[in-house]
Amino acid sequence: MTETISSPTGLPAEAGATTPAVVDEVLLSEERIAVASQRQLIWWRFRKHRLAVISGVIIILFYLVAIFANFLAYADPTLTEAQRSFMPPQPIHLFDNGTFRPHVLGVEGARDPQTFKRVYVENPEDIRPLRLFAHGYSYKFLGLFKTDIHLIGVDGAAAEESLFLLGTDQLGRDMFSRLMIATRISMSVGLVGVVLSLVLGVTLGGLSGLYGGVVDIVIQRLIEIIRSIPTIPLWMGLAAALPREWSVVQVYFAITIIISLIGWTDLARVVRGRFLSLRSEDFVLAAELAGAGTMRILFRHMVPSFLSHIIAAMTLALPAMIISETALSFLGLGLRPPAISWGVLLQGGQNIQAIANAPWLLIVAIPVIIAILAFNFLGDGLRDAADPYGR
Amino acid sequence: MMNGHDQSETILEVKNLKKFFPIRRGFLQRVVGEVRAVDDVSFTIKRGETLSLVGESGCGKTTTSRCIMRALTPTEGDVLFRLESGETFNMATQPKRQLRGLRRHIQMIFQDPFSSLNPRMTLFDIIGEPLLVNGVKSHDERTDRVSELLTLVGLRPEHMQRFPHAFSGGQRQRVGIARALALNPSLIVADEPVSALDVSVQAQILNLMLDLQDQLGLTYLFVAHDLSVVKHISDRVAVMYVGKIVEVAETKKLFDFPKHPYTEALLSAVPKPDPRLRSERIVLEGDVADPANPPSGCYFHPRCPYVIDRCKAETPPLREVEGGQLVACHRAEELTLKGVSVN
Amino acid sequence: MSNEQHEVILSVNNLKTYFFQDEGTVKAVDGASFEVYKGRTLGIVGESGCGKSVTARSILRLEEKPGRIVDGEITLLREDNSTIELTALKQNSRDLRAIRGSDIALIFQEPMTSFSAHYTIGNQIIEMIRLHQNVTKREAKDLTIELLRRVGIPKPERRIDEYPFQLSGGLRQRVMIAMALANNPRILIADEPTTALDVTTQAQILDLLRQLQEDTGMSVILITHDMGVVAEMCDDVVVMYLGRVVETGPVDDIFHNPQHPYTRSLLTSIPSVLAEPRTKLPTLTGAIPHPYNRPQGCAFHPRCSEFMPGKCDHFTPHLQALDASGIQHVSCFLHHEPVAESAEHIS
Amino acid sequence: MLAFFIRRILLGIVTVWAISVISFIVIQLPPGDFVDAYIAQIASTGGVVATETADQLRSQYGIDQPLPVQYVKWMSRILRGDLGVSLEFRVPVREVIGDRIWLTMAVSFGAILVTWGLALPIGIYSAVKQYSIGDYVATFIGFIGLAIPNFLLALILMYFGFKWFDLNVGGLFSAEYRIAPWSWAKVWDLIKHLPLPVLILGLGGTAQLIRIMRANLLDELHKPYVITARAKGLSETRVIMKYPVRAALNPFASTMGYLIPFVVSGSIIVATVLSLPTIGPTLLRALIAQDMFLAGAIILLLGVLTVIGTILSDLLLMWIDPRIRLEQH
Repeated sequence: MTETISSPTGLPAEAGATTPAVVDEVLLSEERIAVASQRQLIWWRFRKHRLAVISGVIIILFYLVAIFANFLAYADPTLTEAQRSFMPPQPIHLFDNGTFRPHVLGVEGARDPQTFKRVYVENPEDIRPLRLFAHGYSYKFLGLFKTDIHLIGVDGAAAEESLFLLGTDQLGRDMFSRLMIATRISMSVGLVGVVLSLVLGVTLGGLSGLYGGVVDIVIQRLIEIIRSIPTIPLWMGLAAALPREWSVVQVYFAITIIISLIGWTDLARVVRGRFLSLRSEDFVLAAELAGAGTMRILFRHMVPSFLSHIIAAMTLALPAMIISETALSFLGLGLRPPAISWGVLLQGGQNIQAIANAPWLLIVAIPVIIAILAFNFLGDGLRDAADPYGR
Repeated sequence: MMNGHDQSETILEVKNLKKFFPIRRGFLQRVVGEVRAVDDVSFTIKRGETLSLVGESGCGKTTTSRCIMRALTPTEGDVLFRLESGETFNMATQPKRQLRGLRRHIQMIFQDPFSSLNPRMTLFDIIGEPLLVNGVKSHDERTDRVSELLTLVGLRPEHMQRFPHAFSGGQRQRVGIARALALNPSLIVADEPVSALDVSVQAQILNLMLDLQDQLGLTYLFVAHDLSVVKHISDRVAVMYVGKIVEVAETKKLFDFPKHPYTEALLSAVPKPDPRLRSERIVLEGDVADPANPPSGCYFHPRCPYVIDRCKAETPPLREVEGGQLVACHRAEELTLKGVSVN
Repeated sequence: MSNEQHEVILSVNNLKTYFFQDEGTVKAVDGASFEVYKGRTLGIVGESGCGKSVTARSILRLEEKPGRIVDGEITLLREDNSTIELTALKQNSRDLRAIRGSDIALIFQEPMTSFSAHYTIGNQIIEMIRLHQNVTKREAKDLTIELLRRVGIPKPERRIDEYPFQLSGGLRQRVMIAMALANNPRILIADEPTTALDVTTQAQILDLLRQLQEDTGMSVILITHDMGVVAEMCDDVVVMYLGRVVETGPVDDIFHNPQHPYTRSLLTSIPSVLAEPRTKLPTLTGAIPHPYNRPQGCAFHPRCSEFMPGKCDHFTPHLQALDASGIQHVSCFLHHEPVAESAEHIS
Repeated sequence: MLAFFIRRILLGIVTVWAISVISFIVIQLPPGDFVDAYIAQIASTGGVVATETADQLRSQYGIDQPLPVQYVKWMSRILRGDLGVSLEFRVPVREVIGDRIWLTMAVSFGAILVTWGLALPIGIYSAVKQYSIGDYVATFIGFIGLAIPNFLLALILMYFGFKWFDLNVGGLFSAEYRIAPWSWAKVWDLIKHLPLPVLILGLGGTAQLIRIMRANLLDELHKPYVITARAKGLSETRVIMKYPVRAALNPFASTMGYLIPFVVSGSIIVATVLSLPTIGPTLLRALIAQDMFLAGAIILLLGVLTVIGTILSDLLLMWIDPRIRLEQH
């Protein structure tokens, strides 16, 4: 029953002259655009979104850090040393007597006789030059071969004893090195979680949109129910119920699954919505009437039309996953030491005393915020670019 | 005006076609009624002619066409389609699997030139798709056929690598026509093919359709609300009102000497593009009846200026009156109605 | 159009409304001029993108960002015979608001979206009345019921409390008209008032408009793409193409003595119920260019059957009187020679 | 309307049921049963539980029976108001929760008010003055608000509060009222302490809602009915406030249903950071101590309250929208 009469252009008269769709049409005469595929159009449109492009670069950097975490870390992140408890971040000196020679100064610790707090004093005589590709603790590079080369180190001394770029925590572990390793875990938790929720979301959303009827109603109600449940207490309960004796890897995957159990609903809604709107598109009916089979209609016509939307929705879902992991671990219910994640690191700064004594423990918050912001901007940019034909 | 084809051969016969949509209400989504979108429609189309299905929004003309294409499954009735070989199939009851083989003979042209072309495919892919899925696997063969089709509809074959966004509404509609022609169908269902186009482009598409019909011996079922467009393309016209056909006649007869009061009102309501022809019009009272809750008797009786008591009680059947016109009106013989002839 | 015969109530002179976008400027209306006479219906006709709707909105200064009136005058003759220049007023200023809905009222194509779904039709009409007339709520309500009755709404005292989505398309457009008439406007701008309606409903609405005009003596600006509606309804016609007026004149001259090739092809290439069945129409080649890609010189020249190379593609024609009577105006080099100053339009 | 109502209530009941099952799973998941945990608990404080007592406890709580039976028993006790006994505190759960549930509701409700109070005007401003400096500032702050998880915000504010004002941010009562019985003075003390946690909690949702409001309103601002309103001669403020804002409010209000779970969830973490005497820290403590009866009861309680809140807001929404109110779907 689509017998509505539309204006000759399908647009509300000339008001449509200002919509992007028409602007696209403007460039019709250009051959380059005429033969541009959808991917190219999306890329051209995305490129205009400056903030999203910058965010994309930032996120690539984050993932590079995650991949090369051990190379970037210069100290063994699990090495404890009571003598170095709560060291403040250490400045890098670039010049030594006027010549460019980046170095740090040796630090000597002592206990304040009145407050009993440990205080650290730089020794200006004890110059420790920085160098690139130094030897340090050994690790497996990309899990492939053993090496002990790290991006930076100190000439003539162990990095563990000399470098404290972001200070140390209560147990004297180097925060910079820990942050590098934590980035690997936190960024990958999000990714794995999103992939899991994608599988759930696309399957259920797809079923819902494709079949409709009872299947659709049941899945829709399920989504509604999950969305009206306060998620964090449930996660907390499920996470707390994980057996204590589980290994880091087991807990890691369990947490990822718990997080993705909640996150799939948004993706399912996006997928279902796209399916429903595509199902009523004339070009889908045209393909059916031409004799195309269900699989061809699905994969040649429908999936390409919402792939870009799904990528955008995934990008927007990632930060929520990262926040969830961070929050759970922060509360002591998610990843547990010896695992290192942003949330685990932040746990050190959970109470006011810790923050008052060692405010640098909160530095971890900065990469968390930057990553979440970048994902949001990137997701926004992708979403805007996802439909290059405008609507 | 049968375009030189055998006048007697029927290509499509629609018999007592019904399509009701259930109305669901309440918590349990119980069926509380039905919209009688198509309510006992019968007509035939002869090979090589153009039959137009005309009516106002909601009259069921689009639903009828979708049932013929079997994009919707009819509630009741038959859609008998006859191949050139003489074999006859019932589209309404054909199992889905056999439907695929049959559909190449009936193709469709859509109203919206924007949503009917997949924006993510090139013209080659769009027009070549029916070929590909019907067994033309050779890329070269498809290239040849697509360029032939593009030339046929007045587009340049060298544009086949372009995407739909590079074309204007009229050009896109040509692409849609090319796609419909790809499999050499014998019947084309055109659902409001020009109503989304600018008025100056409409004539281009209508002319193209007339040319193609002559060239390829096509049969058209042309669904439209615009009587001027209908007059230009049709051999015969069927007028629908609230799910029923009220009149079928040859175009000239229908426009000059309508036999049904609704046809008369419809013709009278069309603004004539000549200020010297301003005249008193028949203006119908009220709104089109609700197909979920149609009036008794003749569905048109509450708005009909010639209503008599019988119309309120008795549903008039579609019957033949003098000159071969089919009319569903009790008073068809006694009324002299006004058409739109210039003279 | 002879100025002696009819009193000009609104004159639009060289109106230019441009849309400034990142990608460039769309000259939606690019120098439109015409006059509206007291008690007569002016039809503005053209295809999509010709700028007719933007013109209508510009008169009430309802152009929206990124659109802006960059040039031209819109002069309104007020009830006390004073004139007011609308382009000189600030958008949404008090003076302008006093004119909107009171001197000039507007109705739109889509009566569904032209009403807010969140308020009853009564609420929306009463608001209009009380904005311009000093009446109590009670009086406004009575006036509203009266208005609804006048436009042929059955049981107006009940309908007044209904929401727009409860009415059929035809009734909604009647309510829209009732609202426009609430303050007895002297000019009614109807922007494609029947395009979204079925043909029998269209006939009802056109009849209603004509009858109301007879009763009130208001002027009507009827914007449409349908030459049939123009022929049935209008006294004077303005034909627009790509933001410019190509021809103006009384309706009979436009239909029976069209001078601009575009007007002629509009009349011959458009399907008509009066034609012989299954006859081919002469067609206009090509499609309307986007205002962005406006062709140089006369914007119509790439589609024109009487294109004169070196003239039409180099100089911009201006609207000029066809003959000494000054009744019909046309903008075409078939009727007047290019003047040197028009060369400056080429950049 | 009625069908909507019934469907909504039924959906709420199913949701509560789902929550109860998950809560029960949470109670059941840790290895060993409640009695084992109880014995371990007693043993850790030097006590001994006789085998008979243990068996008696087991049969009293039906632990020896299959899980579905246990679930039914647990539910039927809860329906009678018996939430069980906290292992850690060895008092009925009901007593442990006590005032905390009301304080949780007060904080959450306050947070929702803050969210609305900020998001609505800022969203409207941002949309009406699209691409103005104010819009950019609001959008930027909105993004920051979105990016900082509220527990981080609490941490950061706590740090600055400490550093600049030497202020110990946290708690809902001054020391002298912490364990005092309820009095007007105590209420006033509470009101004085509420703004900061409420603000922190509210800001996260605000950023999201500003974006929703802005987007909705931008959609509405160019609809024909807005031009109709302008063409009437209405002033710009009235045009916008009466028409598009009213229309944009609907989708905006419907987000409230999801705002409640969001706020309740967030409040748990924020309350832990700020050590508020609400239910959050209790839940956390119970979970860490594997005091599962207490944890399960709290999760169930929070779930039920949320569902009730969501139903109420949905019903309000239905009643506001004339299209839903008048059509008998």
